[in-house]
Amino acid sequence: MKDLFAVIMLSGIYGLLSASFFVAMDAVDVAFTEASVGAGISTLLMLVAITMTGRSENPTRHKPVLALAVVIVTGSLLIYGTLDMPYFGLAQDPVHLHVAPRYINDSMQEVGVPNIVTSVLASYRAFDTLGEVVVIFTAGMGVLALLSVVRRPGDVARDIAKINSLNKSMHEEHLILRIVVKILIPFILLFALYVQFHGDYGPGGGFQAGVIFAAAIILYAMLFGMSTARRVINQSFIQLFAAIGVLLYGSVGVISLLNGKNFLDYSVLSADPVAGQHLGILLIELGVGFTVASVMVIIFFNFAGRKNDQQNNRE
Amino acid sequence: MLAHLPILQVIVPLMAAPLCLFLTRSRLVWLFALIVSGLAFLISSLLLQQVMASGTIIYELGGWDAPWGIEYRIDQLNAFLLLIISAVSTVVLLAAHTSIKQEIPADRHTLFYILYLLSLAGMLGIVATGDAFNVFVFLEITSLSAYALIALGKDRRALWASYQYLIMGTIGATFILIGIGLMYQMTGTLNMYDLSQRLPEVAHTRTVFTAFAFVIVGVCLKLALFPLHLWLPNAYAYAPSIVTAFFAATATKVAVYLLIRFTFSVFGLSFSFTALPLQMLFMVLGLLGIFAASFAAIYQKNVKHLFAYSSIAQIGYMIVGFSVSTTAGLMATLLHMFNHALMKGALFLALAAVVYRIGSAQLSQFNGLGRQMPYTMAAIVIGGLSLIGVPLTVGFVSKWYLVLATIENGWWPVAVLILLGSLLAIVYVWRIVEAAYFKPPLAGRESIKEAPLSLLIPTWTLVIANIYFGIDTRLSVQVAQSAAQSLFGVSP
Amino acid sequence: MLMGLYNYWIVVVLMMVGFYIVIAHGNLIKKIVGLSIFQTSVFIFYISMAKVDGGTAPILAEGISQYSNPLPHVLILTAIVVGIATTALGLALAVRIKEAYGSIEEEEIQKKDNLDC
Amino acid sequence: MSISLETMLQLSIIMPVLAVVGIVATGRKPDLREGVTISTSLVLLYFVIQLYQGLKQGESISVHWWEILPGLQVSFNIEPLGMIFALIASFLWLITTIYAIGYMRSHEEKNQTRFYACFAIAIGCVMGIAFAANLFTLFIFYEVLTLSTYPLVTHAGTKEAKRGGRIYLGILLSTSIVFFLFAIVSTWFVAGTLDFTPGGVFDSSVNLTVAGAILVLFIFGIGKAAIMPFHRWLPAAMVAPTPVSALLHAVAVVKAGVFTVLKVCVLIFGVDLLAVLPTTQFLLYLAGASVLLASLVAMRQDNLKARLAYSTVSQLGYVTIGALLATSSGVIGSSMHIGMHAFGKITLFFCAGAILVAAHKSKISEMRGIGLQMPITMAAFFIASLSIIGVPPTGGTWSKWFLLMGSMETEQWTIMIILMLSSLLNIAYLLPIPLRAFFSGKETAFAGAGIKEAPLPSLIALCITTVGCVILFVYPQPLYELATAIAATPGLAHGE
Amino acid sequence: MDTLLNISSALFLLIGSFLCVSGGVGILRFPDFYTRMHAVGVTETLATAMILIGLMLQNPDGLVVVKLMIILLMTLFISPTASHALASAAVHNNLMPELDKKEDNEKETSSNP
Repeated sequence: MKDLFAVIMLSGIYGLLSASFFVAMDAVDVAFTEASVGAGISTLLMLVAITMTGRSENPTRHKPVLALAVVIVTGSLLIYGTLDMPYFGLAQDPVHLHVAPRYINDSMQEVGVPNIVTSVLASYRAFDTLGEVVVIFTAGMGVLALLSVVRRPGDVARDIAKINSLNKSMHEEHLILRIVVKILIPFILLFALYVQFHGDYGPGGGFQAGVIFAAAIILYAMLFGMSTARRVINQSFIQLFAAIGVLLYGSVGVISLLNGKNFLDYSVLSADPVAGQHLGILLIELGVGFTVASVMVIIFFNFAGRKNDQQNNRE
Repeated sequence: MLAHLPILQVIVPLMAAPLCLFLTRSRLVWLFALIVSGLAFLISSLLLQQVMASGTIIYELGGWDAPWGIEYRIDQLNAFLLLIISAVSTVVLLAAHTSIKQEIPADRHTLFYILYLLSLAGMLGIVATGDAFNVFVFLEITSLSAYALIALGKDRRALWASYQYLIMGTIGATFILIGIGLMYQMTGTLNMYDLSQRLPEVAHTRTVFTAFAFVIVGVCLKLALFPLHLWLPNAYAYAPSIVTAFFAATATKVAVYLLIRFTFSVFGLSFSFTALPLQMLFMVLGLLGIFAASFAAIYQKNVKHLFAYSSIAQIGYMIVGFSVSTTAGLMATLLHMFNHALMKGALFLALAAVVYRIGSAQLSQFNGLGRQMPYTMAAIVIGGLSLIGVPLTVGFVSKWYLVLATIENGWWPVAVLILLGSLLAIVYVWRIVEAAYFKPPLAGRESIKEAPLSLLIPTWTLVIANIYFGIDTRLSVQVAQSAAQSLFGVSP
Repeated sequence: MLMGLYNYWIVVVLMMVGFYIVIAHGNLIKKIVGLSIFQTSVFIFYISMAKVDGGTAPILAEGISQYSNPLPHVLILTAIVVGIATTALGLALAVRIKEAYGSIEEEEIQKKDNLDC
Repeated sequence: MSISLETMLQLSIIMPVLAVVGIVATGRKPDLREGVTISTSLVLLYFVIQLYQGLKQGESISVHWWEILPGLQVSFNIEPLGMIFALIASFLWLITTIYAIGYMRSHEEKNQTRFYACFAIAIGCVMGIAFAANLFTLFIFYEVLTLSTYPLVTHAGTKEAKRGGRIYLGILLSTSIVFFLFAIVSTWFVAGTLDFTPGGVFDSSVNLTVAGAILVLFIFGIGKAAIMPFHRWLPAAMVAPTPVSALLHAVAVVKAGVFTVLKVCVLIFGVDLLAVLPTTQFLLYLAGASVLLASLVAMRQDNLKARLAYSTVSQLGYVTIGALLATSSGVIGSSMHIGMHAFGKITLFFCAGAILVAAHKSKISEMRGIGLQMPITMAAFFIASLSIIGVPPTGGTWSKWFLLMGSMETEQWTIMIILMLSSLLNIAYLLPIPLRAFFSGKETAFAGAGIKEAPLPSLIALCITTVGCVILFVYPQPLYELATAIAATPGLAHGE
Repeated sequence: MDTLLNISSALFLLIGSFLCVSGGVGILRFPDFYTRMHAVGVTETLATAMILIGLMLQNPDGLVVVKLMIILLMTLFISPTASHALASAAVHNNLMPELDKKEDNEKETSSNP
């Protein structure tokens, strides 16, 4: 597979297949995320990356025997490990007997959210999700640190000039796409909000919503050009928005701290503990949604911005 | 507020990172980061006092009890590590403002501080948490911010070093994830304490054996133990000096902590040392690490490379101490973690001062620095002496306990090898001393003057700490002793 | 016996494929693709651990008694996000390396490095 | 004054180090700086004499500073062996400072402040070693001594100075880390304590092979005692200016090494355990070999300072032999030899320095007939070499006497032969220099033209130490009493 | 009543799956890019529509039908645009369809014997 474009397309398909595999294994939330993140965003980012780093891969001359050996050794150790594993799908595996039953049986009384995954994600192991939001935030900051282009004062003027010239040429070329996208984007945003607030009852939640929201913006940026997109979504605001998401999540925890309970204990948020859990989950899902959406947008804008910068330097 | 110290320890730097985005000028961000790090240091010292007074502190997050929710379990070992990390980070931050002016473009300064605080929060999170999966999440936070920080280096090779570190680090983290998954599959729980209760029943199964192997290999990759250390020298050499100073003194220590936590607290002493021939394996790898890395350090042209290789050698010492697997051996490792953090912190900060003035860390540029930058070179000499293990320095204390532990265990040939290892340290430290004090300054270098005070003060605080804790070892020895005994289940 | 562990062997094969790509191939982008395959296979391992025969998705609904285990799903949600974060950072690095070295092949970068130092 | 002896003991260690601050502060004005050094050395000498009086009245003075590691304190106490070493060191520090003033001024040496500062630190460490109550404290000051003398050895800052310094530090640090530290840790592990206890610290049940191995580690570990395989640092340190080599040979470094060997043998092993250890015999022959070989090499050296260096290596062998003979007279002989050799060798070095400053000659072959121009120096040289050889009018005789008695008591005939033979060799490489200087033929008359005597302060120092050699013969009682006091410790019940 | 619904939904599902299969075979068998894209186009629009209608008929009441209706509407919007984008991208990268080549070389052979 010398052509990287094909490799990336296949990895996208692989992501989608694994998403469908997750659906078959009753992991609907994970399937949703894998589809939107694994198949969607990662393929998109890789495509943007190869536009800058070239599509072809020169052939490897030597046959890496050592690598094969290491892989076979690790593989055989893993196979050796699987021999004593509990069989697939049996109800009385230790996994289902120890911690899980409480989640399944009591989460309705304690947290009051039908989707157990969201209740575990947002309440029982809320700290993990905080860690995860921070991981996303770190990735955003990392990409910013690596790829952000110095915004010289003249840029804004150059953007406006570009919009008029670019608009005409882009217009006829992507006429149909632009029209359809103009119709579609509101629905995508609406769907993102639906996913955001539907997390309690069905598959969904902050991550998926954030990614879909970002997908809408990225679609707009791709079709209407980076300069218009940058004027619509102001870069520094998006960075603050990412920070606000993390801070929102953290402040929910701090509030419960101030009210005497442990960190991230929502029962304190309102009179009745279960209602408190609802409110808490809603707020942190919102925080997660903010951060994920803005970080995905930051990452895409920086990648694409870097490409424009390279072109300007070349002109 | 005192009851919430364990979580505040991690949350304060974690929440501070996004807040930095709201501040505009980089000096303001620096002050803010410094205050936050100082606060973290204050919290960790309070925590240490609490732990030494009242034993292990347990803190349930979200109010859910242990195996269901995530809990923080702080005992002497954690508190000791928390103290080291936050102390070193505060001192390194002191020097950050002036040093990054030279090495990082101006518009990236705020991002530097954000990533720095995130990696600090990540490390504190790894050390404080009592939940296996939480370790993986915070490990990722630290590693991601580490990749980005290293890539901020001026030299283009920093990018390549950071990329290699990313690949090796992600493989390591995924190995740990596989290990945790296998453990979860056999026991059904993710909480470390709960795991240690439930693992013995299934300890004989092959899956738990594989889980143990994967976790150990994953941690050793993060630890840069001898065969898996290839990413460390380049990553430390080409990263900005402040980043190297911070990571050299803390990152590897956190990985050693993980190794100790998994082998002693999670898998239990009996399982860890019978399942794999861990004792022999680590002893051999440790010694190999000491000699190979020290030899490599002798032939380095770049001083940062030199000290990076010497870090790998020092990690070899810790692993040999660990392989002795007696209370004394573990105490020697914990002590060496503390001492090595001080040593390397001081040395790399002094290097940051040199790079600030000369712009490069090549040994050939060091000629005649003895007279031009007397205080910086004095700091490097004292740091080097404590690396060798001369009395009245902190290195001597850990060398003393290391040799004592190996002799007590009857491994006197290992003790001899350890001492021979520190001979090699003399050679590569003296290469620097001779270059600095005996060779005349290079042609265009006459006008070099001493490093600015803002770099000298942090360097010298660590140097004085190097000497002070070499003399008054009550704090480090006492805490290390009680931590080692509590891990061995011996009532202190 | 065979059918019980069939799932995990597939996961192991996928893992090793991803691992091989990361080690053997020199192209930086291909390494990242290999890394993401390696991580996705770990996710499949966790999820296949959580499945219970006859159980449905862990969303409480009346009339359904048997649910799959929700905990691995939560872990994998986090792991996916971590995977994408690493991929994004890896790609950013690859782009910067292309700008700095002019190529994203390991041998060429290594050659240019040896020239430098 | 009412200062208690304990504070005096502490002050004697801290004071030289404080003097460093004074020296550095007055770095600009040489006279003031020299004044500070001399005054501190005078006060130090006064303290040491007071402590000596205290010891004579039988008071036991000991001080604990603080506990570095659980079970290991930094503590000091006064005992006879330490007292000898402290007396010599403090007295000779005064003399060497006087000499250095003359030498440094006339030789216009640069960065003299660093010289005096490091010198003061070295003396502080020597005091620390002398009064150390346990092996741990001794090891600390032993290492600091090595490090503080390194800038002195590489004073000139030239390429040879660097190479000399590299050998100097390489050997001293590596032997001390690999062998000495290893020995200390194993003693701490086997015996459980590191305190110097008369009669030895090992209980009788210790198995001999381990104790023997530890003894070998100690002897090799103490690189400063310049035993044969690890002696090369001494000639390599000749690159330093003469007052430094005087310090190295007679006052501090070498004496510290030999003093440690003696202290370890007497107070860690205890003489009776020493006698029965399997490795003592082998080490005795090793010391004997180093005595003989060093003297042979000394004969061939044309450079005066190199010759004196090798002679020091052989003289140190004497003390080690005395220690390892494991009899009371052996111990007395070696402890007295420390004193005798100190005075003799320092005078020789002063003369070498004076010749270098006045006549700018360092080769022995060029020194024919120099006695006519520099009568006092060469006379001093003659008396001092007599003391080294061990001829009656000088103090050296006593120590040789007791060493011979010791070797006879333990029927170590080979050692006795070695001692006699090496005295002969001493004569061979020392006496020709003064003789040729005074009674050489006429052909050297023109060579000495224009050479006048060495500068006055050097001359004064020279004469004092020469007189010292003679006094030690006439009135050796204080040294002898201290030496017997060491020997009288219970371990040596069967001695005389 | 529900048997009729079952039969019709089964019927629709069968047709939808048949179209999918034919689309799949089409991709493998067709010679060049554009014809393959046509095969994909078929499955994209028609097959999914059929399957969705079949699903709707499974349980005609309730929220599910509305959701399926929205999905149907979306696919009808998105898939033609997608195939259009694909085609225009192919043309943009000057990948000429197979057909014209055959006529051209006949013209060439006839114009210059």
